[in-house]
Amino acid sequence: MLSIENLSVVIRRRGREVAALSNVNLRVDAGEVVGLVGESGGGKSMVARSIVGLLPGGADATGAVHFDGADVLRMDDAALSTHRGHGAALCFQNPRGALIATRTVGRQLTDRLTTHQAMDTKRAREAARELFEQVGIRNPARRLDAYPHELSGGMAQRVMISLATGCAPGLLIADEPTTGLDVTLTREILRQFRLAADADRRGVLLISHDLASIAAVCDRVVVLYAGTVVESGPADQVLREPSHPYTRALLASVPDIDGRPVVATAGAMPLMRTAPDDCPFAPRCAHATDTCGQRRPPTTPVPHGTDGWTLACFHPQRGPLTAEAAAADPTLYVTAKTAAADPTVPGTGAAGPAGGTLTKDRAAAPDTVPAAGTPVLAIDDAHVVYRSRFGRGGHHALRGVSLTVAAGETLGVVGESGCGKSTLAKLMLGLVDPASGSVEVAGQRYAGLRGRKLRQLRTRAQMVFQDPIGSLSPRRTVGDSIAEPLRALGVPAAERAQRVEAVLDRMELDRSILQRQPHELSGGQAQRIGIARALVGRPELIVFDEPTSALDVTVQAQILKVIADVAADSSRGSVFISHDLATVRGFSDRVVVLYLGRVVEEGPVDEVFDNPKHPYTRALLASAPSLGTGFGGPRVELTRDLEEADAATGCPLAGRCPFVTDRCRADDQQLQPYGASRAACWRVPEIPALLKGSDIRV
Amino acid sequence: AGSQSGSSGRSADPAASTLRIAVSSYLSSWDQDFVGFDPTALMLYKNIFPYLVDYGVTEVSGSKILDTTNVMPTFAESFEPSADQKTWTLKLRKGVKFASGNEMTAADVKWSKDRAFAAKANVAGVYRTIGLTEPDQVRVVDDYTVEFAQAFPSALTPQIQAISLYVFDSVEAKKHATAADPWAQEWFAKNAPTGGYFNVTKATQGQEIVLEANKGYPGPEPAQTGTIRISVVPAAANQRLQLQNGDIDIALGVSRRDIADLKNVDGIKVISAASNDQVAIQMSVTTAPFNDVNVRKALAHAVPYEQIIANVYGGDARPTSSLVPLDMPGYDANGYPYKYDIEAARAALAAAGQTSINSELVFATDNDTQQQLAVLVQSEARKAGIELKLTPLDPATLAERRQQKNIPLQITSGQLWVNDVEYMLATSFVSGANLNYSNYTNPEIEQIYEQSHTTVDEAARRQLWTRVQQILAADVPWVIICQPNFNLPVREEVAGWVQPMDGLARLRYLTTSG
Amino acid sequence: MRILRFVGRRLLQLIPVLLGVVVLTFLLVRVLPGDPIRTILGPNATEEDAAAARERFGLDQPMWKQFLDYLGGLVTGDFGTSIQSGGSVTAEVALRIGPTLELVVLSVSLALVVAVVLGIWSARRANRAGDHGIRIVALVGNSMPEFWLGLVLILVGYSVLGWFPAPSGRVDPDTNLTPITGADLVDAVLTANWPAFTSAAAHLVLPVATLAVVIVAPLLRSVRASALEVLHSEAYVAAGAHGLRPRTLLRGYLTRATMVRVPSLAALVFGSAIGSTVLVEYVYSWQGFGQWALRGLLYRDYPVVQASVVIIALAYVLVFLIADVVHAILDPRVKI
Amino acid sequence: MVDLRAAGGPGESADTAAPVRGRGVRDGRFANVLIVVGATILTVVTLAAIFAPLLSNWGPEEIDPAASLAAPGGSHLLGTDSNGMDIWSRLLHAGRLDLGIAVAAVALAVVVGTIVGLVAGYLGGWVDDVLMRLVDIFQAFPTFILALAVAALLGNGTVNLIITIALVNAPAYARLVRAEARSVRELPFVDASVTSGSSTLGVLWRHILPNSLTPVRVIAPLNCGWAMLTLAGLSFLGLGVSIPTAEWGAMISLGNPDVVAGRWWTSVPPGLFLLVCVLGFSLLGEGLQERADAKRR
Ligand SMILES: Nc1ncnc2c1ncn2[C@@H]1O[C@H](COP(=O)(O)OP(=O)(O)OP(=O)(O)O)[C@@H](O)[C@H]1O
Ligand SMILES: Nc1ncnc2c1ncn2[C@@H]1O[C@H](COP(=O)(O)OP(=O)(O)OP(=O)(O)O)[C@@H](O)[C@H]1O
Ligand SMILES: [Mg+2]
Ligand SMILES: [Mg+2]
Repeated sequence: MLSIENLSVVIRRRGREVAALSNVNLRVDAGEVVGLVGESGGGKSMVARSIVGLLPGGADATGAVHFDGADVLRMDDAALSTHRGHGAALCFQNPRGALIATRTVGRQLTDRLTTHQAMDTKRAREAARELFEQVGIRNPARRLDAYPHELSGGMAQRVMISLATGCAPGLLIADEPTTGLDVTLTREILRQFRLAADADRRGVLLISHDLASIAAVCDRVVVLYAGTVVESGPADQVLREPSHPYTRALLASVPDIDGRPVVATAGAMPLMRTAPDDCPFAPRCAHATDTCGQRRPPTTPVPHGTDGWTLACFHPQRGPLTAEAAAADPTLYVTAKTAAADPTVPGTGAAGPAGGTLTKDRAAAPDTVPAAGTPVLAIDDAHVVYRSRFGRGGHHALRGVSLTVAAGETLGVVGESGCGKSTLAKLMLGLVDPASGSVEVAGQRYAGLRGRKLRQLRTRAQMVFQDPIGSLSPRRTVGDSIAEPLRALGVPAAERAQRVEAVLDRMELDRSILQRQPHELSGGQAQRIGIARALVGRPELIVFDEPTSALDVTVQAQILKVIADVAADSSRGSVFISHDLATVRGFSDRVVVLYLGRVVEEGPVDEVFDNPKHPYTRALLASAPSLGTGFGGPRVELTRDLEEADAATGCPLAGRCPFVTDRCRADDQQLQPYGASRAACWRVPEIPALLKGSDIRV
Repeated sequence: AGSQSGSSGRSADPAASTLRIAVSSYLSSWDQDFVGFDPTALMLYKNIFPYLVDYGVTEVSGSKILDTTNVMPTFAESFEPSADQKTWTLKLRKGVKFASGNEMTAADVKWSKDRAFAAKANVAGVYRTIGLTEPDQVRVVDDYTVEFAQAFPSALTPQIQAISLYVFDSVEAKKHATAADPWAQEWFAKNAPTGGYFNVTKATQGQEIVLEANKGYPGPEPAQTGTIRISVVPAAANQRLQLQNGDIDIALGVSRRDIADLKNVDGIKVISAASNDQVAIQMSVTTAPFNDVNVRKALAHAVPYEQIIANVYGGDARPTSSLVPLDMPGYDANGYPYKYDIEAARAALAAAGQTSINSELVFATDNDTQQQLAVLVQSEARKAGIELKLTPLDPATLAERRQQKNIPLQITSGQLWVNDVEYMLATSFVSGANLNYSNYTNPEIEQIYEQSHTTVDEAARRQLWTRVQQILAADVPWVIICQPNFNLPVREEVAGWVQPMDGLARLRYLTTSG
Repeated sequence: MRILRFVGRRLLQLIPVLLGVVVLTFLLVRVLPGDPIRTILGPNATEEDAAAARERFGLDQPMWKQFLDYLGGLVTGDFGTSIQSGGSVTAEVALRIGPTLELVVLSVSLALVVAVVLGIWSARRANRAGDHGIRIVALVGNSMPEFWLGLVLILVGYSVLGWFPAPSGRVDPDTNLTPITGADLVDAVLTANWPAFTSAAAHLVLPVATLAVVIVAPLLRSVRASALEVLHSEAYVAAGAHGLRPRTLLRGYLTRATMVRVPSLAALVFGSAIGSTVLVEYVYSWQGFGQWALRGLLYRDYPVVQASVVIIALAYVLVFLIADVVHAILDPRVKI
Repeated sequence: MVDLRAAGGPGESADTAAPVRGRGVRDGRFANVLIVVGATILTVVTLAAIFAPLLSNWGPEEIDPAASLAAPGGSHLLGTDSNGMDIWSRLLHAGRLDLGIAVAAVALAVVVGTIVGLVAGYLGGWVDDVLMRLVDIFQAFPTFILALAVAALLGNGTVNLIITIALVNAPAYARLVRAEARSVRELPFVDASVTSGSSTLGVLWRHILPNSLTPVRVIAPLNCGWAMLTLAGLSFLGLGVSIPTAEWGAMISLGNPDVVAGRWWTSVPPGLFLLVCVLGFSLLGEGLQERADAKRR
């Protein structure tokens, strides 16, 4: 149905040119789900835009995009307007942003229906209701009159899908449909696409930077790197035994809940100014030879592969990418020479950290003031309420959280979006005051402290933020930002400079970076700066709040490596917050599972991951995407989306839990010890039995 | 490109004709006793209040002017003094009606005078000069006769009564009086009085007033035009445009500069007449540095009189050499021996022991002419070492500062309501006089003033006035700049204009033949 | 219902603001230099006369008593007695506010319509000659002093071309329009007086044009910018990518989303337009609120100044309230 | 090679959904043109004002006794006004006062407004409530009326006019900065600074302030233009700079009636100067605004 042939797109802007796509070939057939993967900037969206003829200004496209025989690039206005939507319909990356805020979602859908399916308004409304129902929106009739802002992220994505399918397209294109959604929701949304292919015989092009998550639903995958197709083939084969070194690096950078080590590849994807005439991955590739730097590898069938499996590499690799193999794979280490050649990321490039496996090695501990085991953080029965400005009440973000972190220990915190993770982080840093309960850092409480004392205590705990660039003041230089905690501590200028340089060295950053402004940094660099700032004042506690979720996969792996180093210091405690269970598993000692502001399970990392007690933990683990074996035990799936569950009294999970009983709805649940860990569920002992008998999977 | 509405509504019959007049502002109030001191209001009062006596008209060098020496009964039948000149008897005509249909009687006169005394403003103030201070002094003799018993005889009585003897419809007024408001102020603030030469038939706040000739006026010289529309046009340029386009017949608020231009415009004529309007700079003799007579003389020599007449007034003003107006009986050309002469100015300043002085020259904010004059004075005075800061003041601040008597120099312009030196002394040169912004006092002048009350003989009065002018020439309380001529641009069809000595147009003489 | 509650709450919030305005004007007026009493007494008045007059207007009372009296009056809608005219200020306000509101509302409406139509037109042709032209013209209009522009328009429209009636009032008096609201067009419609309607409309053209020209630029800029924002928003591109018809896109997607930001700006512009009326009314002999307030200020007519400021402040905050409500209606995201 | 613009594909015909087509690029260019033209106008006017004595052979307040309302030509390049003062010289000299007052007033307003807005926005709570109610009160005063009242109160000195215009404008800045500060306050780098142990003042000064000024930078030039118009309006009503000081608004209002008489030179040139100068500010502001918008998109 769709066949892209030799498509190249060059975007010309004053002062710069970007070769967004170079000789891309791709096809999608009816009833087939094709995954398009690769790092940010790889050109995935550009492919999607080309298909619907929506290239940005200054773009020149060559090649052809054949759709049902016609070339989209050469369509006239009329043809194009029927092609858009009816031929190929795009689901946008940020569903809420892609819905017009001032029109009800129902009308936005009926607009599509009346345009492409020639329905009258009444019929269209009826059809809209059905479509909503199809994509799994509860209470569709009511939702038709909702405005986009009234929808949760998952709901908005469902609406977006219904809008796209409402155009009755031959081809459905989904650009990162699950980015920003919770693991539990991701599976559900992806299933919708599979459904569209199977039931309606539509072609589906699924775009994602995250291979693991889309692996399950794809028939074929295409891997893009710097605007070129580096590998494409049947999904199961490409993912199991990737042949291109980039595909392998990509897969190895992603943490997996089965605990296999993450492998970091230095450098970042280059921004192409012209179509490459060599292998664009060569500078980062350990297998690269002179040929790679001289000629662009042609697209050839994989020698050992099946039909339709092609790659563009002079040095195809073989063998499965199992955990052990990956760890042992020497190809994934990078040389200093090649990293330096990378023009886009000078900081990381020049002093590029050698890639390496991430493991918990508690080696060097430079400053060992408190002995390991001393609690650096103690939170006792803390409640946090965000008061609304006028009305009574407010949002109860944390409800009775207790935990401690000892020096030398790393505590992992996991939970769905909105469960209160960031609030917990702020609580630890004294940025929010608990409504009741207490927070102690290094033996001192924030409560009651004022002025200078409070400021000094604050420097004892530091945080690394989710948004690396946003956490640096846009109008201050990097040097200013790093030195800020020292300035606050009253450290004299000379010593300040010295300590800043020391910490820069530790982050493997070049001195020249000190004079830069945040917007001149790459995400990876900015996050290193963020970590440097947190470290420079030698705090007792460092809190990482989703430090890698805004980063690209391969950069993420590099940062994780840095964090693992930092967390290994026995002099301080670390808290690592993430919605991604796999990442937490990488280097936490203990894990806390948060749900709606409560701790539902807590225990040593391996115990929690391998032998989850609480149904919620179990559900989280079950839905986490995995390229490896994944979660081994019996799976639990939650019955509803988070937004629809209510937690008035009793167990907060009662609304979504498949094992719910009346007692769960009535009684509050306290953490109780079950083996090595503790869980807030009275039915824990019964669950294995419940799981054995029935098929809980929906 | 006149608009059509301009030519409609006119006919050959003068009584049915319509005259359109533009003024700069709407009147502040209809109540002459209590409030309303703006030119528009005063002008309207003259035409809509029944004034029992008023000036006659005389012709001077081709133009008709109000004759302040001839005060004659209008609504009244007669107004005569007793032999000792202390008691004046007013006899009313019978059958004179207000718009309400009520007849004008002695009771109305009494009520109106009681009200004036109660108001303690306006009339009460001027009556003091002729020895009327208590309501009791006004007595009703019978329904058509009223006596005014003055404390002393005064030569000014006819003139003072000419500007004060207006009457309210007391029967109507009492209907609107309340215990809290015994003089029906609220009613009269909003409702025009009736019974004058014209009755107000329509008044749109801020916009337009329509006057209709009072057919029941019993006296001489009834209104010549049936309807007069008075529209409010604040911008002078706008008035000029409308006059040119024939949308108005008379523009009362056109600037001097425009008038000069309008002389040459087709369809428009400029009525011009000499006037006793005086423009002067009053120097506060109690405020430094002008408390020194030499400094006053210095400024008097530093003012470019001729240049002002030429530039500011376009040559349309008369130079004068006395503080007494040119056309006032008793004028003496030796009353002001100062000419523009920078050297003399410097010398005078030196005589005061100074080489340079600083002061402030105050004038009215919205008065272009004064502003222009001030600029010229400033520029020349600087050459003599007198540095003047120009301070335009809005009406309220000006009034306040005048009250506080702390304005060193101020430009004044205006014309005395009574064309007599005694009145001038009373208002301008005796201690505490209201227009005496110079705070000027001179014992001899005080004495002459006292003497003048009882001096009725014309020649003897002349002698007194000559002496007054000698004293003023020596003391120089004012810099007298000039006497600008009166100018009024009208459409060619307009005739009958009578030059008012008090600056308040008498509309009843006007005709239009459009 | 929600809107009503919102309006109610906002009205409550207005009370402290208005009270502040009341107090501030009361004080401001009294610290202004100048004596209102002297302006009405005439030159012959003595100190006793002045004292009597002062007593008449209650100005002899201690300040706090004056304020309480004033406040008491306000509560009953009584603004006191004008010192200049001796009449009830409330009655004068009633007379003056209509014409000015008519002028301002028409100008702002005209400016709004022009801004929305041209702004969207301009945004859709962003960076072409037409777009540039419109923006520059609007800026030039915005850069002109209103009194200057007014005079030029009179010169051209009345004097040279003779298309418009003399700038001396608001309606031809011969049409005998019965004033009801003071807004002549409205009155003409209410009394079915069509000649008056025509005349009032003809009188309105130039002043409305003057004001509109002066205020249209910021509105136009804002409409254009938000239309551009919408045009470039992912949402709009998405709608286009789904092949929706141009008409649907323009009406359902572009226009409404563009309008979202207009109300609050329109309210601001309304405020500056009220200020500009002082000048425009002068030039066009438009005896409205602005002229009245200005005169009150020049003569220190305390009750008039107080009333005019409070009324304009009230109008202003009400307009902002209306803008907020309209905004809330246009933009479902607004929490009210 | 297919140029998509030529193919009309994603280009916008007048009525199709208009996907982007090279807008961002040319957008910036026109913004630059606006900025350059605006800045040039302002530079020229400023230079003319600075070097006014060299460019004119009459003093700005010097009276030519022989030539009141003289037509342009001869010894008076642009003629004289009714006072016999040289229009050209006054025009140039007036620039000093007009620009000076406008810029100084706006600067003062920015400083005051920014301080109030910053404190209110960052501290929040009752401080915010009190300050913002005050701002509300000031804003509820109609700007021009407030200007009139303050001008009447303070009198018409240059400094007083600056204070007047600043006072009228400051509330808008307070509001603007407050809104910005409130959103900046929520950004992560502020938390980062607080956890670094910085004092409140330090956070305000180093982080909130510099990041809250973007809208101010854009509005200020527009506001300068507006300030000049306000000044002219005040002068027109006799509340501005007092005669004989050269000021465009006062010149316009002095010469205004002459236009009707065909003596255009007394009021048209100052009108044009004012217009061009305000336009200069407007263009600059519009350009900056457009740039800021483009950045935001
Ligand atoms: N409007 C544009 N103007 C200029 N360059 C662009 C534009 N859109 C994309 N590019 C460039 O084209 C290249 C490919 O971008 P594209 O958005 O297709 O990447 P992507 O794989 O979708 O990335 P992401 O995962 O971040 O969405 C990038 O290098 C980007 O810088
Ligand atoms: N400043 C605030 N005011 C009011 N409510 C807030 C505020 N900050 C957070 N919340 C609410 O508190 C809850 C917990 O928020 P928090 O940011 O801690 O969640 P999170 O687990 O970090 O989510 P995410 O994964 O999306 O970052 C959410 O429902 C959020 O809407
Ligand atoms: Mg993308
Ligand atoms: Mg968070």
